[in-house]
Amino acid sequence: MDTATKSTAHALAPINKSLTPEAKIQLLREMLRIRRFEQRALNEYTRGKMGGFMHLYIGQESVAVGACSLMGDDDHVITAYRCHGHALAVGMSMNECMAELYGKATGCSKGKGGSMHFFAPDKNYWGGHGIVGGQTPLGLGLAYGLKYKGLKGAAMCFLGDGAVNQGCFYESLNMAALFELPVIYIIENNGYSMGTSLERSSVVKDCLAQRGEAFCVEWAQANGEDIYEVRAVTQRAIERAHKESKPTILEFDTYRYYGHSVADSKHKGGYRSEEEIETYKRDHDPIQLFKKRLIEEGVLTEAQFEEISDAAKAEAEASAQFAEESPLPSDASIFEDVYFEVDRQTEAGRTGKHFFND
Amino acid sequence: MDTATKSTAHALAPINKSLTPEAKIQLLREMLRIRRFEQRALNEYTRGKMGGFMHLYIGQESVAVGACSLMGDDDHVITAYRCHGHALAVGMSMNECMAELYGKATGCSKGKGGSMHFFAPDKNYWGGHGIVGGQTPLGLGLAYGLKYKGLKGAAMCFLGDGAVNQGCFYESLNMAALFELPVIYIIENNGYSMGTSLERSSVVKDCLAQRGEAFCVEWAQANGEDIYEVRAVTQRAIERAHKESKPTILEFDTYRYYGHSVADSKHKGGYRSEEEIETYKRDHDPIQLFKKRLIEEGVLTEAQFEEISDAAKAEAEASAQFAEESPLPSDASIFEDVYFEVDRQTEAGRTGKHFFND
Amino acid sequence: MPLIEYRDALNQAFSEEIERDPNVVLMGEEVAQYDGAYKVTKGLWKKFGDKRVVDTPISEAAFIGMGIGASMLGLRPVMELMFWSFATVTWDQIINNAAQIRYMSGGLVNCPIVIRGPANGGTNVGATHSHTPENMLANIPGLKVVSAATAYDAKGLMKTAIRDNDPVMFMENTLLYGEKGEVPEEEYLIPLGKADIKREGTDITLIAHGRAALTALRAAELLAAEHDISAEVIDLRSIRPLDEDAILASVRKTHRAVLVDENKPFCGVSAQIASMLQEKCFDDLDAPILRVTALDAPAIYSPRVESKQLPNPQDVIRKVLSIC
Amino acid sequence: MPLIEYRDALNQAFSEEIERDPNVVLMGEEVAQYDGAYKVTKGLWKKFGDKRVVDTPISEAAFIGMGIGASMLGLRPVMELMFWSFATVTWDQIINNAAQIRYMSGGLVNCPIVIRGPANGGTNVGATHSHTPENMLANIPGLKVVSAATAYDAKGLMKTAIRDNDPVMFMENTLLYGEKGEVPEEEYLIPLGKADIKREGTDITLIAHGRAALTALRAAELLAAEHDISAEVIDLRSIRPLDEDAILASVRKTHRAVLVDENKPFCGVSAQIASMLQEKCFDDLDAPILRVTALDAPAIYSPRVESKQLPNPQDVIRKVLSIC
Ligand SMILES: Cc1ncc(C[n+]2csc(CCOP(=O)(O)OP(=O)(O)O)c2C)c(N)n1
Ligand SMILES: Cc1ncc(C[n+]2csc(CCOP(=O)(O)OP(=O)(O)O)c2C)c(N)n1
Ligand SMILES: [Mg+2]
Ligand SMILES: [Mg+2]
Repeated sequence: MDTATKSTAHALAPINKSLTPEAKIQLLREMLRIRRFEQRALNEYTRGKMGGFMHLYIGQESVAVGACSLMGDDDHVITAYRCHGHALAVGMSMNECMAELYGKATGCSKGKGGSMHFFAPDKNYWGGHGIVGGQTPLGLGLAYGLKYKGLKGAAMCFLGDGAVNQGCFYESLNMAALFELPVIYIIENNGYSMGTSLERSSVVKDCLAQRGEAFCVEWAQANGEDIYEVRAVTQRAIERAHKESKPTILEFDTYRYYGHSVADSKHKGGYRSEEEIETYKRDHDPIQLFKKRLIEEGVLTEAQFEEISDAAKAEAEASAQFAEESPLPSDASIFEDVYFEVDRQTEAGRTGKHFFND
Repeated sequence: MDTATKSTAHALAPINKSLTPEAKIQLLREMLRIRRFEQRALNEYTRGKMGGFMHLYIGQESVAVGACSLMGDDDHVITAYRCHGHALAVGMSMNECMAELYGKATGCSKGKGGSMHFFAPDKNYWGGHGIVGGQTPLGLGLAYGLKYKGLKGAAMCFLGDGAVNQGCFYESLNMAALFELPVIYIIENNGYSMGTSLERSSVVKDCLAQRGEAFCVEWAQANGEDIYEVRAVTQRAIERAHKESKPTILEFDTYRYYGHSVADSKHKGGYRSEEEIETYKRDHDPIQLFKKRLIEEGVLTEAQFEEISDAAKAEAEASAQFAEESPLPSDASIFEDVYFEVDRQTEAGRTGKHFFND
Repeated sequence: MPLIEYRDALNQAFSEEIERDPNVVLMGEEVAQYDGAYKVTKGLWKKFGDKRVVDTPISEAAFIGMGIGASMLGLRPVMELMFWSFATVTWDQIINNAAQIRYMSGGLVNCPIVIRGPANGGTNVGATHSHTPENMLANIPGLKVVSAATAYDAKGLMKTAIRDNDPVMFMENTLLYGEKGEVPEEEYLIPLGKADIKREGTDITLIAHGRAALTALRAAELLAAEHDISAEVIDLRSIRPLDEDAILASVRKTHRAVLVDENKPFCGVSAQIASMLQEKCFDDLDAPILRVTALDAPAIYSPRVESKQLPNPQDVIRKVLSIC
Repeated sequence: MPLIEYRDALNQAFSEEIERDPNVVLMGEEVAQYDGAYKVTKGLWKKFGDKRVVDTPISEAAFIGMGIGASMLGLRPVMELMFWSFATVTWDQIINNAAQIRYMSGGLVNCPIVIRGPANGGTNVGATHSHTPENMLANIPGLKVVSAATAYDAKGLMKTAIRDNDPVMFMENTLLYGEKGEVPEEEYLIPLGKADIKREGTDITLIAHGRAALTALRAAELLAAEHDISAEVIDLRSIRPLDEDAILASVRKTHRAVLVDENKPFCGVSAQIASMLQEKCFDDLDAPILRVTALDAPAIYSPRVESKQLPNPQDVIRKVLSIC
C-alpha cells in the first residue's frame, strides 16, 4: 500500500469513521493545546521562571493525543520524562501543569515533580518518569493490577527509541507475554536519543517494535504523524488487551522539533541537519496534516482553526498567569508526601522517627 | 535432516574430522574427569566437608568440553555459578578446584570464592559468577578488550536457560551487534531454572537463541549431548568472531542429572519426573554417547574406557586428599585480595585507611 | 504458646494476610510450585492457587517493578527476592520508583508493597550472595526498613508491613529460618518504629537488629553470668522508622553502649546510631560508643573462616569489657 | 597558574591520560560526538577518535559491565554515568562485579576501572536525578570512592584514579562543572587517601567532601569574620580510602567538629565519620559532633525550595555556634 492509500484506509477504520465532527475537532484542539502550552512553557523557561530540564513534545502531539483519545475507564497511561503531551492528552489542566513547571504548590505534583513528573491517578495517568526505561516494569504492573482485579483495561506505556536499550524492557516483554498481560508498549521513535541517532544506538532488522517477536509479542509499526493512523493502530492493540489480555508493542515514527531538552544546543546542525528539521516541520507536522485533512473533509475551516489555536494560546497564557500567581510550596512541605502514613498521621505514621535531620 | 544424519554430518565437520584418535580420547577423558570430579565432590559435600551451594554440571559435560576444546590463545571463557565443568575443561587442575570447594588456601581462589567462583585468568578463564546473567556484560567486555587490543579472539560467555530473562543480556546483545564484538553467548538449555521449567519462565517462538534475531545477532540451536555437534557449531561461531568480529548466540539442549543444587529435594518427582531423568541418563548421556561412538569408530575399547574412567576417579580421589590436607586460609587473609594496591603494598595501598573495623 | 520456626511464622503471616485482604499477592522466583527456595512460602500455592501465589521468571527488575506498578493500583504485592543480594539488579525500581513516586507525584500515589527476603552473610555462599543492604535502603527517605530477629517478631512485623501503606523492605535471615520461637495462636501485630527491649539491664546498652540482636542477647547472658555486668539489649526491629526514644532512654540510663551490627562498618546502620547517640547523649556517656560489625571485607567462602566475619558474643563481650 | 573550569580540569586529566596510556578508553552516553551532556569530554572524540572515546547506547548495566570485563583484560576504561543517579540500573555490575571479583578470585583478577559522573542535588532535576550514592559505594570493601571539590582536585584526583589498579568511583558535581580554579600547567597527581586541609584553624574542625567542602570553607570565612571563630576545614577528597589520621589530628587539636555532607543523613558519610570520631577522640571532644546534611526528603523540584535542601553556610554556622 502506498502512503496515501494507507492513510485513507486508516481514516476509514471504524474507530475513526465513527468520529463525529466535534470529536475530530477535539482531537485537533488537544494537539494544539499541547503545542501552545509548550510554546508558552518554553518562553517562560527561557525567562528563568523554571528550573531543571525541559523536554518538549512539540512535533509528536498526534501520538499522545491519538492514543489517549481511545482511553476508556479502565485504560491507563504511563510515560517517560517527555510527559507534557500525555498529561494534557489524558485531560489534565494547563493550570496544574504550568504551575508544576513553575515549581508551585498548585502544580499537579505540588511543585515536587517538575517537568518530568506529571501525575494524575484520577485520570489513570501514572507519570512522568525520569529514569530511561524505568517506567516499563511499572506499566507491566498496571496491566497486572487490571487483570488481577478482573477489569477489561489496557496499560499504555510510552517509551522512546533510546529507552528500548534498557534491559528491564525485555524482561517486561517476556513477562507480559508469559503472564498474558494487557500492556501496550508504545515506542515513540523520534529518531534520536539525545544526540544519538537510532542507528548509532540500536541494531534493528526492520524496526524496533519487531524486537517483540523474540518474546512472541505482537507488534506494529506506523506513521505517528497521522493521528488517524495512530488511533487505528492503537485501537487494535487496545482490543487485543481488552479481549485477549495480551500485550502489544507499537512503534510510531515521529519527530521532535526542539532539542532533546532546552539545553541541547547541538540539535540544529549538530547531530541532525537544519534541513531535516525543516522538512519535518513542513511536510510532516501532525497538526498541519490533520488540519489539512479536516478542511478537506469539510469538518473544519481556516477560521475555526485560528480560533481553536488562539483559544489554546489564551489558555496557555492564563495558565502562566495562574502559575505566576500561585504560592511556592512551603518549606515544611519538603517533608510531606514522603510517607503516606506520616501524611495521614495514622498510628503507623506517628510511631518512630521517620526523618533524621536531627 | 534426521538426527542420525545430522549427527554424522557434525562428525564429518572439518573440526571433528581432523581430530586424531588421541584428541578424541582426550575429549572423552575431559568429560570423564568432570564427572568423576563432581561425583567425588558431591560425596565430600554430603560428608560435610564443604559449605554453601553445590551446583553439579553432571549431564552437561559435552558442552563445556566441546566448546573449550576449541580455544586458541586468544579465546576466553566466562560462565555462571555452575562452573566446575568449564574450569576443568579449560585446563584447571582438580587439586585447585577441589581445594576451593573445601575452602582451603590452596584452592584456585584461595578458598574465597567457593563452588560458584572458580577463576584461572592464566587459562583465559574468568569465572564462575553467582548473580544470574551478571556475567553477560563481562563477557561482552572480554570481547571488547580483545578487539581493542587487535587480537583475533572470541569471548565465550555461558549462561543458563533461566538467565536469558535478565535484562542485561539483551542490552549486551544490542551492544555486541552494534559494536561488532566477538562474543559468543552459549545458552546451556537444561530445561530448568531451579524448579521452573523453560515454558514456565520464558516465551519462545522456536528456541531461546532465536531471540538474537531481535538484535541481528546470528544464532544456532543444537543438540548439546553430542560433543561433535557442540564443536562443529561452536567452531562456526568462533570463526565468525575471529574473521568478522561478530557475535553469535548458541543454544545447546542439555540436561542436568542432579538437582539445581544439592539442596534441591524436588528435582526428582517434583518439578520433573523420575522417568524424565532416567530417559536422559539412559539415552542422552553425553559420555555414554561419545564412548559408543568412539568404539564404533574403532578409536576406543571398553577396557580403555574403564582405564580412563578409573584414572579420572583416582585423580578426583587424590584431589580430595590434597584438599583435605591443605591448610585453611588464615584469618589475616580475610583482608587480602580486596584491593590490588593494598595487596602489593604500593604507595597507593599504603595511603589512607582502607578497612574500617577499628 | 506453640514453638514454631521463623520461616513458619512468616508463612502464617502470609497465609493470614492473604485470607484477610483480597489484594495481597505473593510473588517471586520459586515461591509457588517450589514452595520457595527456603520453604518460607511452603504450601501457600497449594492453598491459595495461581492468583495469590505467583512464580516469576528470573527478572527481578521487571517483577519488582511490576509489583510496584500493581501496588499503585491498590494491590498489596509481597515480593520475594530469593536473596536481598539480588536487589542489586532491581535497585533502580526500588530506589527510584518505590521510594520516590509518592514524592514526585506530590502525594497522589502510594506504593503499599513489601519486598522481602533474606539479607545475611554466614552461609558460605560467597560475596555476591551475602549482602546486607538495610543501611543503604534506610538511607532513602520514602522507604521503610524492617529486620526481624525471632519467629514472633517475624510474624508480627510482617503482618504490619503488609498492611502498611508505604513500601516496606523486610530483611529476613537464612540462618534464622530454622530457629524456633514462641508464637501465639491469636492474631497480633507489631508496630514499625517500636524497638523491643529484649533484655533489661543497667550497666550498658547493646543495640542491634536482626540476627545480631541474638548475638547481643547471648553476650548479655554471658556478661551477667561471667562478669556481673547487666546489659540491656535493644532490638531495633524497625530501622526506618527508628525508635530513637527507646535507644536514648536506655543509654541515658546505662551511660554506655555497644552496637552490634552484621552490616559492614563503613556507613552501616550502627554508624548512624552511634552518630546520633553521641550527639544526643553526649553528656550522658561515660565511654565512647563502640561498634561490633561484620569484618570489613567481602564475604569469604571458606566455611571455617566466614563464621569469623560476623559479630559473635565474644567480640561483643570484649568491647563491653573495654569500656565497663 | 591558569584559572580553568572544573570540567576543563577533568578534560585535561582525560586528555593527558589517554595520551600517556594506550589502554585508557573513555566511554558513556553522549561522551564522544556530543562532547558529553555536561561537556566534560568536549573535543576529546575529535582529538582521539572512535577508538579512545566511545558513545554507548542507554544501557548502563551492559556498558558498565563491559567496561569491567575489559578492565580484567588490562584496559583502563573511564566510564561516564551521565548522572551517578543512573548507577541504580547498573548497581549489580558495580557492587557484585567490579567490587567482588578480585576477592572471589583470590586476587587473580583486578579491575582498573574508573566510573565517574556527577552526584549531586541542587539543580531541580527531581528526586530520581539527585542521588549522592558515595556512602553506599564506600560501604562496599573493594571499591574506592573519590569526591572532588575544586578544579585542581578534580584533575589531580582523576589522573590518580585512572592509574589506580582498583575500581574507583569518582563523584563530580554539576553545580561545580562551571566553577573556575587554579590548575598548574605542569603535571601533578593527588593521592587517594589523603585529605586536604583547605583551611587551617584552631577552634573547630569542619569536615566535608565534594561541594560541601566549599560550603564549609565559606562558613569558615564567615565564622572568622563575624564570630571570631577559627575553623579548620578538612576536605576528605577520598572517602575510601579515608585519611583518618588527618581527621583525628585536627579534632584532637580543635576538640570540636561539625560535619558538612550533601548525603542524606541516615547512614551518610558523615554518620561514619562522627561515629569514628566519638570512638577515637572521646576524651578530646568538648562538645558533641554535629552534622549538617541534606534535608532528609527526596529532592524536591521546586527551584526556590530545593536550594534549601542542601547544606548552606548559615546552617553550618548555626551548628558551630551551638557548640562553640
Ligand atoms: C537510565 C538513564 N540513563 C540515561 C538517562 C539520561 N537520558 C535522559 S533522556 C535520554 C535519551 C532518551 O531518548 P529516547 O528514549 O529516544 O526518548 P526521547 O528523549 O527521544 O523522547 C537520556 C540518555 C536517564 N534519564 N536514565
Ligand atoms: C539475579 C539472580 N536471581 C536469582 C538467583 C538465584 N538463582 C541461582 S541459579 C537460578 C536458576 C538459574 O537457572 P539457569 O539460568 O537455567 O541455569 P542452570 O541452573 O540451569 O544452570 C536462580 C534463580 C541469582 N543467583 N541471581
Ligand atoms: Mg527518541
Ligand atoms: Mg537451566
